Amino acid sequence: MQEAMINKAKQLLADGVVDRVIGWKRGEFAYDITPAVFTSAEELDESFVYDDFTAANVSKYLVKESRKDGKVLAFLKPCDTYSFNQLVKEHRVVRENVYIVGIPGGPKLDAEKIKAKGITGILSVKNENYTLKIETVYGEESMPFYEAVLDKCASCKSKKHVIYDELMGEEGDVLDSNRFDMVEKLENMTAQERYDFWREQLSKCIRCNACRNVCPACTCEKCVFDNPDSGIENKAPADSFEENMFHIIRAFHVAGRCTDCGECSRVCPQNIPLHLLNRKFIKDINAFYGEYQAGEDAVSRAPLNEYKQNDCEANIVHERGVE
Amino acid sequence: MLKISLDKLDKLFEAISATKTLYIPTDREDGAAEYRKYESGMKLSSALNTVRSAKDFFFPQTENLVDFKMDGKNIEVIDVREESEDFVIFGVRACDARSFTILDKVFLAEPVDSYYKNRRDHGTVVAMACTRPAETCFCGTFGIDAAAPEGDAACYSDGESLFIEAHNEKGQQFIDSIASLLKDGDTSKLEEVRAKTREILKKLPLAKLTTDNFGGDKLNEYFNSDKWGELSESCLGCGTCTFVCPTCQCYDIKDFNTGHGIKRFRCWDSCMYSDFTKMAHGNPRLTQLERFRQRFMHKLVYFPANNNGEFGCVGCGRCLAKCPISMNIVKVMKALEVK
Amino acid sequence: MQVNENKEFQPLIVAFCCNWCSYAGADLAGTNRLNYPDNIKIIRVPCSCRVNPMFILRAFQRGADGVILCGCHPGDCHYTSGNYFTRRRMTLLFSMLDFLGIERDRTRVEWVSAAEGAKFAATMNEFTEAVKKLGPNRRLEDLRCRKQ
Amino acid sequence: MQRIGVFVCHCGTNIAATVDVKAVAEALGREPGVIVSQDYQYMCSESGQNLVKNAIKEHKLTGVVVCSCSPRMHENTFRNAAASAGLNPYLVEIANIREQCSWIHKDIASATEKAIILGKAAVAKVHLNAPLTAGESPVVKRALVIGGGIAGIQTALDIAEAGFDVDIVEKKPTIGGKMAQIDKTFPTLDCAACILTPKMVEASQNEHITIHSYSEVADVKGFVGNFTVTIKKKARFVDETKCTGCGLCTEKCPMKKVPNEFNMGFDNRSAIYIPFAQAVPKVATIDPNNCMMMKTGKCGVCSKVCSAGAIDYKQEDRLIEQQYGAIVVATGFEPIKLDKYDEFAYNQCPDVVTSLELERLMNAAGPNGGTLLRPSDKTHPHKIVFVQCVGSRCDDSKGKPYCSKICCMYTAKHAMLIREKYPDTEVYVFYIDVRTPGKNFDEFYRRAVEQYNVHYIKGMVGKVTPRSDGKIDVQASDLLANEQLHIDADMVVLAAAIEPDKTARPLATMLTTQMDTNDFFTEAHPKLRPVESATAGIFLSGACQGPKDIPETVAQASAAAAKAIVLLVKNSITCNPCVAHSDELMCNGCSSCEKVCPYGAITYIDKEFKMPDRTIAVRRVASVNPAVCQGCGACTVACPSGAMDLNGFSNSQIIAEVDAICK
Repeated sequence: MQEAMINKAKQLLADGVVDRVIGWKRGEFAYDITPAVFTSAEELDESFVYDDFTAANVSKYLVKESRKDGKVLAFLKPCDTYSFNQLVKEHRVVRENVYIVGIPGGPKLDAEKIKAKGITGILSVKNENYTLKIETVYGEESMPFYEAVLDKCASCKSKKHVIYDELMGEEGDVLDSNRFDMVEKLENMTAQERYDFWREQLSKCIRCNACRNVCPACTCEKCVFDNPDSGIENKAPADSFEENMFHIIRAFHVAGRCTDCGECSRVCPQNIPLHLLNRKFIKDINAFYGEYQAGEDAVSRAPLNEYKQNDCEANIVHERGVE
Repeated sequence: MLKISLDKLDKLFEAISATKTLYIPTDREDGAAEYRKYESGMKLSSALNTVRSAKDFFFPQTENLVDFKMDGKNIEVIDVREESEDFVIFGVRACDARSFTILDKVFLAEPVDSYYKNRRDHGTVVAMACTRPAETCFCGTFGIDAAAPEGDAACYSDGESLFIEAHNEKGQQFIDSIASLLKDGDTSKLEEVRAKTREILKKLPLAKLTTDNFGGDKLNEYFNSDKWGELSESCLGCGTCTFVCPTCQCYDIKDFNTGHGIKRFRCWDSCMYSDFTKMAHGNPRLTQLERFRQRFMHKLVYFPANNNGEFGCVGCGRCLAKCPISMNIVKVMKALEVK
Repeated sequence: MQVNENKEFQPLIVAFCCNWCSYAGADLAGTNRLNYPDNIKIIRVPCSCRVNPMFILRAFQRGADGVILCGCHPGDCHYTSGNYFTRRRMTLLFSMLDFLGIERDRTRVEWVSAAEGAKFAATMNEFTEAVKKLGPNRRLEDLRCRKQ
Repeated sequence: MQRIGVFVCHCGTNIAATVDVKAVAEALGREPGVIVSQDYQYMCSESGQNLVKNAIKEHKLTGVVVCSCSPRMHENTFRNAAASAGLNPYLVEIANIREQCSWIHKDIASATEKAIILGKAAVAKVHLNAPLTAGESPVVKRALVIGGGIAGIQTALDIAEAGFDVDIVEKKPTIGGKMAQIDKTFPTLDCAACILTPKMVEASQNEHITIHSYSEVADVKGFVGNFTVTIKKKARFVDETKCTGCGLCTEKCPMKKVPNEFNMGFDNRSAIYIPFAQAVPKVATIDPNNCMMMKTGKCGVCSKVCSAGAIDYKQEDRLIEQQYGAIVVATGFEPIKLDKYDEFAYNQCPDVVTSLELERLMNAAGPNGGTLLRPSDKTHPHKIVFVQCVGSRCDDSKGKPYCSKICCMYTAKHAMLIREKYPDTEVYVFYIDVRTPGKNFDEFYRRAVEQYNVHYIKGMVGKVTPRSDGKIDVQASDLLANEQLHIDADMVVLAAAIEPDKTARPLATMLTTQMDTNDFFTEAHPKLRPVESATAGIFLSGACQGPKDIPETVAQASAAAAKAIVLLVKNSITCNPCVAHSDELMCNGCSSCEKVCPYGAITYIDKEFKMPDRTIAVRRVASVNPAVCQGCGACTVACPSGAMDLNGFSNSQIIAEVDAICK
């Protein structure tokens, strides 16, 4: 796939269809891949990579990239196309300045999961028939591929590209995913258990803002948490309240807009399952207002920007589930 | 050297915690390690390192500086400083142990930061030698020997026993306090383990990385490098690298209005943030490129320029593992390097 | 939040009331001398849709034990549709607070018209009792704001 | 530095009896920024206002907090006072310590404590108030009257008289409303049609009045001075402009078995019909549910006989859009349905009728040409029982809790008219109370009792049972004599309660006006603003606001007209400056705010900006039209970045209030 993508990019550059290419660049190790912009065939040959570790969603970079002169080629995985579509809907990207090539997605791998197996000193990782052969300074190791898959890929919602100019490989389908299982599990706990669960998780937060800054729905010119005039500006989780507030408000601000790309949890240095907050909103929206997946199209109204006269009342929360 | 059998670690921890608050790295449910206050039954993590560094003990993420109590039109200033309790941080790796030397240069230089000093005076750092360094480790680049860590005291494991030696008076006091549990031991096997560790260190992918081409005199070579644009292009501007870093020391001072007063506190700042060093006149670093450059120039050029050549990095590798887009000081050094 | 060993727990409750219906309903309750507890402190907003979730969190941070939001009945909004948006926003917000283990009875939305002084008073009596039962808000308070 | 003045009102004893006003003034005087804090007997009085004005001048105040009654009561009073003393009126905040404090609490200590907290919240808010200047918005010099009964007609005539164009929208094919169906009026017993129809004609002939009959209001947008209303002109299948009202079509129409609504179904009309002789507009209407041509495509008689060529079977509903400066609601009333009153046998016995049905039975244009006959066998009734308060003053779910107000008088009228015309007919009236407040009303009632010997019996009718011999057994109790009665009546007349027209509720939603629990429109103030709704530019006329008789209705109709005229004579009106505004530097241009704006007040523009990173960028940003924005604040919450804020109720102001309350 990587070869084909490099060739595609070279050709589009050569034909003058695009001026730049946004993709992924090889790092020091097998897994430390950085999103990057390429402008020449040489650069592409030298370091363009697309493999089991190229998980980063590059759609958010297009907010800036699409405002520059010329056209940029973006390789988007199915999940990335949802994010991009949502950005189109919210007028955050200039659609005409982006040439989208849809590429097959994951499942992508999580280096942290390999390390969690006690495998360290990783020199290279090879996927041989869904067994990972890992070369380390301490010798050869192996583990099943699926045990190292990123959480976000393990509960993939769709293999379908919802927006593209060109597609490489075959079009997939929206999947019947298990993505709400964990949300449901939490819903079935008691309030005290849920409280304890989230306190344990959110107390780990170091407010590095990685979740927010990677989120393709968080593209505000100035975030309320950085704005001293907003009344909730907050640089550090100085009290457990602030840990809660940051994540509640952030989830609320992306409610109905979150494309469930899973980047927030992927990048969290403290492994907080932040996507569960977003999924909770998605699940609620589906249950209360009908099935809705942000990013699926670029025209429909976001659930919080519309209403029905017979919407359920807020006390539905009081009436269901476990207290 | 004095030693204690590894299967008696519990007893050791009980003994330390009987007189002082003890912090040890333990494994969290999600597999990551973090320092926690020792309680009976807690197990020492076997992980190479914690997600958050040990700097938190001396320079916590948030810290109250002073309170202002307000009642109507009256304001009363309350000094909230209290003498810190004595505490021991056990199991600090060589990289983090060195980080305190770097932080000391910032906080203990005149004017002395009394909040930091208070904690530093009362804390004893018991380091732990590494035996299984990872690919992200490059402490050797900064002259740190992972098999012989600094700190007030250091521990070494040969697989059976834990050897302990003091590096200074504070370390000696620590050892004296647990002397009844220790006995003299043979270090021949330990030397074998250390030699093996040093072999591994040499084989690490970043073993050849040097600081030869960086230092306080390299301002002109690197400040205007055309590489910064490319390097900072994908930076998200989050604070992960700075917050997991054991040597990042920038902080912001803020006022929190409690409704009945003001709590003036400081909290970690990050040069990656758009409001970093923002002043009344505005912000001196308006672009992510400038802020990104600040971080690496600080560690590789400005810090050595002001601190006798000491670099502001200890090669712990946390930023290599944790950066959401895998941009880090190693990539920067390799890209910038002018030989 | 006030706790006195001799007295029962007196919750602090913030009520956001829309200017056109619920605030007028509260006024009517007053005009008709319908008692409700002094725990309730009303903040006037033009429409229930003006209430940002951050106001509600702010109240909890600062020691409120309950927050109630009152607006015109659905269909009767002075601004046509404001309360419909309120309903969706608050449903989701409350569900999220519940998901985080915050006691669900600390938050409520009620529709009270300008003519429903009696309903206003009854609602406030009832809500105060419900919050009293829960005791002080501990899960969503900011310790720094607690009164010394 | 703020210089805030606090003024605490005693409101006589209304506040001072429960709140220690001196303690409140003292406590608030200690708040940061407060430099003067005073209390006074009646702050709204002239001398109270002078106190405020003088303090503003003397202390150079930058903000004023008045702790008094509800801001809904006197906010404007104090704003005006501030303005006259040179302080921007929007630098005034009210702490409601009467309706929301002194009147609901009994314990002085806790009420005082609460008043202080409410005062502190107002002080905290006023610290952040910004001076606001109201903009102006033009007034469209045209009024809409919804409903063409006597209320709507009178309102329209008065507005037209003042020289403004006015449109009447009437859902029925003719204007006239309920009054057109009434036979005689109380207490003068003059003929309703004789006084109504000239007004109908006057309306139709007035050059300023346009009548949209057989039409409904489909949509209302906009705001005071500038409403855009969509009117649905229902297809009547007759070209109004061509029809001469000759009535030939109604004579020739073969389908003549349609119950005649105007005569309450006591006789029939044709499928193409003119409701009554004096209808305005006098234009035929085809009832498509009964027209052979419409149902089967076979017939077309009316089309053939119409020399004017006015019949158009293909006519469709038509939407017209019109701008108005003011809207008057005159949607009137309906008698309630009596389906739930089995005890009165209304559904079982044709000789049990409602009062409105009796009007038609007695009317010269009615089914029997003015002779009162039993509907069942067309015989002359010798004993008639009237039952009062059917569905009025009910505490159960069947009826209405209120008094329908007009029944006592019209029943006296009916009784009197019957006794006058048919002296051999005995009339009994069962009542709970007889209510006759009104000019010449009690005299009128006494005439019925004394002069016409109507049998008024205080008591309830328990059961009405039709008997096989055609008589109706009325079982009742006489409360004064304390005995059970059985009357074998020939007819029973039920004074059914009246309720607002069913179309009023959806209309209120479109107009964003409030209704009470009975669906009567709520006036802006029950005493001082009885003909205005709380929504600016919407006025109330007639029984849509509450039960009324004809003179009251006409009086209110003229009052509503006067209020509408007051608005229409202005070239522009002052806008509410408490509107939303967007901080362009923070705006993402995401369109969330626009999606939730009910007024379409938000548009987007592409604008060039110097960005924080020194680049120049063209960004899409929201822009609020302050003349269109009504200040609900929906956009402020939809905006994730907080770029959108609301004047007068800003994020920081509300947060300051929250903080002060939770302190």
